[in-house]
Amino acid sequence: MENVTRVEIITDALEMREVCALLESLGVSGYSVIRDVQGQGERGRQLGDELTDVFKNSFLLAVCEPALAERVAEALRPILQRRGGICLLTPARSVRH
Amino acid sequence: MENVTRVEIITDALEMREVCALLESLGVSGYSVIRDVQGQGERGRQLGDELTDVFKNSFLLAVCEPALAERVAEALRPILQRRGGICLLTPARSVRH
Amino acid sequence: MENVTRVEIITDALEMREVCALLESLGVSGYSVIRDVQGQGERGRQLGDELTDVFKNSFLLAVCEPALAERVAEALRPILQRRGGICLLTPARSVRH
Amino acid sequence: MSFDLLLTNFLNPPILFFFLGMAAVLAKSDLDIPQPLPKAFALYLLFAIGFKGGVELAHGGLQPGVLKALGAAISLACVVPVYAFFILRRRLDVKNAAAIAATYGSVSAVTFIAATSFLGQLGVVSGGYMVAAMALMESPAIIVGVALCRLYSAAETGGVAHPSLSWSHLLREAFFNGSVFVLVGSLIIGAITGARGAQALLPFTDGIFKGVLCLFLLDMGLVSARRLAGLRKLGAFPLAFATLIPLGNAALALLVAKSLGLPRGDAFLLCTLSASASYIAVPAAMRAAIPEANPGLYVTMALALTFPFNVILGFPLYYSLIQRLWS
Amino acid sequence: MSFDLLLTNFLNPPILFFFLGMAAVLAKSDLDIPQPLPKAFALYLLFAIGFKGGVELAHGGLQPGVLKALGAAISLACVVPVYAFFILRRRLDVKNAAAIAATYGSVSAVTFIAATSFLGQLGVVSGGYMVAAMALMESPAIIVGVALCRLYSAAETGGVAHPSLSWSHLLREAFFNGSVFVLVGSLIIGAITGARGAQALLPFTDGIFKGVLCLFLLDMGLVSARRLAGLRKLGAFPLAFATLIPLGNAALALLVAKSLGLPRGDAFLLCTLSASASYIAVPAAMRAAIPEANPGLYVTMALALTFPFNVILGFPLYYSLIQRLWS
Amino acid sequence: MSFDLLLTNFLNPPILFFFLGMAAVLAKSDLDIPQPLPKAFALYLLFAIGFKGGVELAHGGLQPGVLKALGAAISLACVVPVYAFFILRRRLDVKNAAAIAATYGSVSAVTFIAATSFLGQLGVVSGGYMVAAMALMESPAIIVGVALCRLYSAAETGGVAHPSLSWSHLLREAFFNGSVFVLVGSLIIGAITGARGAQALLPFTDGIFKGVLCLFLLDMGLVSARRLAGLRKLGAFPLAFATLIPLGNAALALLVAKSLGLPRGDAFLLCTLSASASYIAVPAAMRAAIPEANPGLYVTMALALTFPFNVILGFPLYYSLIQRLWS
Ligand SMILES: Nc1ncnc2c1ncn2[C@@H]1O[C@H](COP(=O)(O)O)[C@@H](O)[C@H]1O
Ligand SMILES: Nc1ncnc2c1ncn2[C@@H]1O[C@H](COP(=O)(O)O)[C@@H](O)[C@H]1O
Ligand SMILES: Nc1ncnc2c1ncn2[C@@H]1O[C@H](COP(=O)(O)O)[C@@H](O)[C@H]1O
Ligand code: NA
Ligand code: NA
Ligand code: NA
Repeated sequence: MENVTRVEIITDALEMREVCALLESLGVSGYSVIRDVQGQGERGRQLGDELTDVFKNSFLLAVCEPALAERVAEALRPILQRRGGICLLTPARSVRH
Repeated sequence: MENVTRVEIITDALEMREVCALLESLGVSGYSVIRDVQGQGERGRQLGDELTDVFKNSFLLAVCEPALAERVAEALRPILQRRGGICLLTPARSVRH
Repeated sequence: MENVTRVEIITDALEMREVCALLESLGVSGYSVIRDVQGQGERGRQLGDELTDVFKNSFLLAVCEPALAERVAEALRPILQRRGGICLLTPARSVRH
Repeated sequence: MSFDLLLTNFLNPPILFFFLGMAAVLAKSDLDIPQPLPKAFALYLLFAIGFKGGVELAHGGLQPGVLKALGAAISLACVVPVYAFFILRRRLDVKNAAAIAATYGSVSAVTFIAATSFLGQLGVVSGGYMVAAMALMESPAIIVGVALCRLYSAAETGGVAHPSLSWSHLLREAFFNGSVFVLVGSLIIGAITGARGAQALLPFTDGIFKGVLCLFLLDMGLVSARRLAGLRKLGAFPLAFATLIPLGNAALALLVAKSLGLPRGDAFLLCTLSASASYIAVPAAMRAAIPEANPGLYVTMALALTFPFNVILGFPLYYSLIQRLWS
Repeated sequence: MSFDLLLTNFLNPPILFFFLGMAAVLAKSDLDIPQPLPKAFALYLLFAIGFKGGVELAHGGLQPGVLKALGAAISLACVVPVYAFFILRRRLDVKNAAAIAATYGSVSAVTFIAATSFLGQLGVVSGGYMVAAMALMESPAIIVGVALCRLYSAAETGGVAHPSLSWSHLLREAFFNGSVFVLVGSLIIGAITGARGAQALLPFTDGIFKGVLCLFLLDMGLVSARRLAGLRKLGAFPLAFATLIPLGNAALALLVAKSLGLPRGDAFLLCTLSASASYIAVPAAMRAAIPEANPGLYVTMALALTFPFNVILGFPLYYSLIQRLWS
Repeated sequence: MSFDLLLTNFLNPPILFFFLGMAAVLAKSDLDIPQPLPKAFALYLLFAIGFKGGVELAHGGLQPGVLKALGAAISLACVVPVYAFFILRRRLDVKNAAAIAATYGSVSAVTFIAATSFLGQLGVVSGGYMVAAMALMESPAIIVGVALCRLYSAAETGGVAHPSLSWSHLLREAFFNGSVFVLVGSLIIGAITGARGAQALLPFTDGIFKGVLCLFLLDMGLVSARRLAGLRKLGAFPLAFATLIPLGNAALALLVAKSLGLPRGDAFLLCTLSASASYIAVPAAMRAAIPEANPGLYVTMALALTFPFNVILGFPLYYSLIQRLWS
């Protein structure tokens, strides 16, 4: 098993495409996305009930080596500032194929 | 980056409104919810295939400071006892805007 | 509160039934599943837009005692090899009813 | 029960699709109708049946006969949970007995819709006010069930009562439950709109109705067959209750209908309403009001036993009784 | 405004279902129409209205009158955001002013559809080319709004500009937004197909149209009532703007329509288009192009105020004005 | 291939909506039809086509001609994967060759439905039993493909075989796959119900059919265009195979149809069935039975190449051949 860092990102659903592009540009090789997430935060309630996904969040989990995870977190800061949301780093161990 | 605690709560979907109210009353400032979660536990299988969401779970993630997280976990105990489910605390580091 | 291990599994949606059966056979007493997860990995992009859920992942979270978690991770290896995906172990503390 | 009626029922496409759904689960097919599609079908059916009922109600007016029938419907919905509760108490604790009693006192909208489809096969008419009767039967049993629960569980336990639901919250759960709201709202809108305005909605509310019902019952077949495995764990008493109490409730409703002189179609609908068990409005309310009661018990009984029982055997049985009593 | 028109509007089932949705939220019912069902209704409505508009357009042809009307529509969509911006600038910062200006310059397809349903109640006809007018009015305001934003925010801040959206990306957001794409695509396909080919689609595009509209407006009622609570936080200026600017935009459109000699039905539709505010095409584009603007402001205003205002009071008001001016 | 046929095909709204979907992806529009809506459309289409086929089958009866045609259909479904496998083996490993062979031996229900819509445009009738033919062609190729895989991969590897799927499990995957189940179930229910009972379902199964087909093909356009980018990675051989093998399979089916003396419409449908490749029933079965095969290969070929190829060029081509051979 490998020591890895779980990077969790919750932000505006419409921003996720850009977040994925950012991750890929930083060399993250894999990630998983849950598209429909509701939430509460500084920007108020996100009910996800709008036709355009303006009040909806998405959740992304990327597992990568610890050093890369730090870089990802740093690079996300401007996006989180602009659009809101949160990024979490947690150490974990992983099994891959 | 801040040291925080991830609080994860999985419980009956119909209970989530109450859980959110509880969190807010305790001073949790943000959380995210995934509404449709299936599960298996003591109360049997929750397939989420019912019209009323009686056999469905939801998932909530709240990131907060460690001390608050402990209070949240304690306050949740009666709800979990009545309705089933689980609450997890994990230490993590977070980036916010 | 108990010390536990969070076991997270992301793999092909069509494989989840088998993964659940495996977990139950190993004595895991509870788990939660999020069915619709998109992803990017070695096997390319999984958009979840196909009628048959061939390009879709699911996410499973099982909370169990640390020793059992290790056994689960080991037992999952062949499935992850065949179908792709990832398994993560993270230590946490849990409240149950 | 005449073989003809059984056959008429079996050859009705919605019932056949219900069987198809059950067959899919038994054959271990991976057939699945993911949420929220079944919710969409249910929303549509409640909308259509409510709206059409409202239009007919406006057309027919609130004649004395109608008011009597509505009164009878409410009375049934209040009386059934009471005797059901005392029967159930012989074997079950107060909370579960109360929740199951509420389930059987209330009604199943889908059973009602399937029953109108059965009447349609036979060419028998029924009054639009029966939709109002159904709507009125949804909620009272919830109140009765919770009242019984509170009355008797105070006695049972000394009671480390957890903060219990306020009555105002409970009334909201009972009367403003989402599906009750759509049904009653559509009924009222239909009554306001009237026949002329309803014309433009006909292809939607009538044209595609039976087709959507087929798809919905396909899903019901899947869902109830999935619950069949859980039946064994329930024990003999709940099984017996779930198949016998509909007969009792149907019989009671028949007597009431006969004594009021309701026409055949309406008598049949009242009878199936009384025999049916709620798995939409009641479970949601019970989870909130009596959280200690086991939904694995009251939902499974209603969904995996009483619904198929009524739809497959109940309809021809009840109608054959009506044929005898009414002729 | 004549009482008759108000009543005609209120008794239209889609409007009644809009009220029902609002009532459900106010009564704290748990009624919910989960996504993606509302998206399905919207997809259907855009498809049907676009396709039918295209068929009629092909039938009527692009006569000079039609071209004039289309030109007027585009002009309105370009002019409205400009004056709206300067009104808004008196109280709001550049970014929010620009986003709201774009919102009110663009149009609401659902308001348009509800307006055609209102005309249907009155038995007034309208031209298929008005759908094309609507489609043409969706995007220009987005461009105008962003241009105003860039022009004036360069002046306002010295500007630690974050990497701003390229114009090509912006044009794509404006013109290839999913709902605009379906609407315009269906319009073109309808025009290609023509009346003969459209026949086979009639039960879909016409038959069930009003029913789906009812369900969609039921959801709109839910969604906009949920936002009502947030209105208080917005302050008096946005509230006033959201209910007064539609009147100004409607008046302007009426003048234009009158001067072009548009028939009543078309004048009414142009007027409601101008009065309406976008909450589908614009919000998606604004999130990308002006991320600092607050959607809690521009979406809430359009959805919780301007939409209900137009649909409930605006329709009868605008039409009564037309009745006077056109007679 | 006559230009007229090409045009007739292109002007069919469902095909135009397929193009619209592809255009949306190419124009980088954010248009998206989120699951489970496409699943709902597919469920509806399988339900409607199955039910209507069953009704017609009951009406026409199982005449000797019908039985011959059904036999031919099954034979094609068994023979095609065998020769496809050996062609594919020249460049691909056993597992991928077997999975692709199964894909092309089986059929695409959506292609079939689009083909019936094409016939409708031309005013050519076809027999309801062809739906049964389609249903019978879904599963055999799965069995043949897996059998070939097991036969030849034992030879290829010494084989650290992982626990392979039991045959009983495999048969279940092949015959009780959800979409096959709905199709066959609806066919049987249609046959039981017969013409009289089907009347009440007509507005659902017929009225809105073409409209739903348009929306479904809009989504198919999106989905297949998204896969186009992945085509380049596949290499020349799969590309060539995916566009050439349909021609071979169609030619074979034409010969068979001609020798059996099938009427034009039925010959055309048999031909498109044979030319089509499965992306519903087969992928699900292959993921379970041959997990090492790459769905990025067999699904992408079927979805992004063979489906558009058949629907855009194949239909007019095959039909023009029939016009020559049958006259
Ligand atoms: N403390 C938190 N814990 C979990 N999720 C959060 C937290 N804060 C924000 N979020 C998520 O991020 C979204 C945007 O946050 P904000 O920008 O604070 O409104 C919220 O709607 C939540 O889904
Ligand atoms: N050990 C566990 N790991 C993950 N999820 C669990 C676990 N136990 C329970 N759950 C979730 O909580 C729900 C209710 O649990 P229970 O009350 O044990 O039936 C289950 O349906 C699961 O979704
Ligand atoms: N590093 C990762 N972090 C998060 N999820 C991953 C990662 N790698 C793979 N996955 C998930 O597992 C699925 C299958 O992975 P793969 O077998 O690498 O294609 C992907 O589509 C993702 O959803
Ligand atoms: Na009852
Ligand atoms: Na406007
Ligand atoms: Na084929």
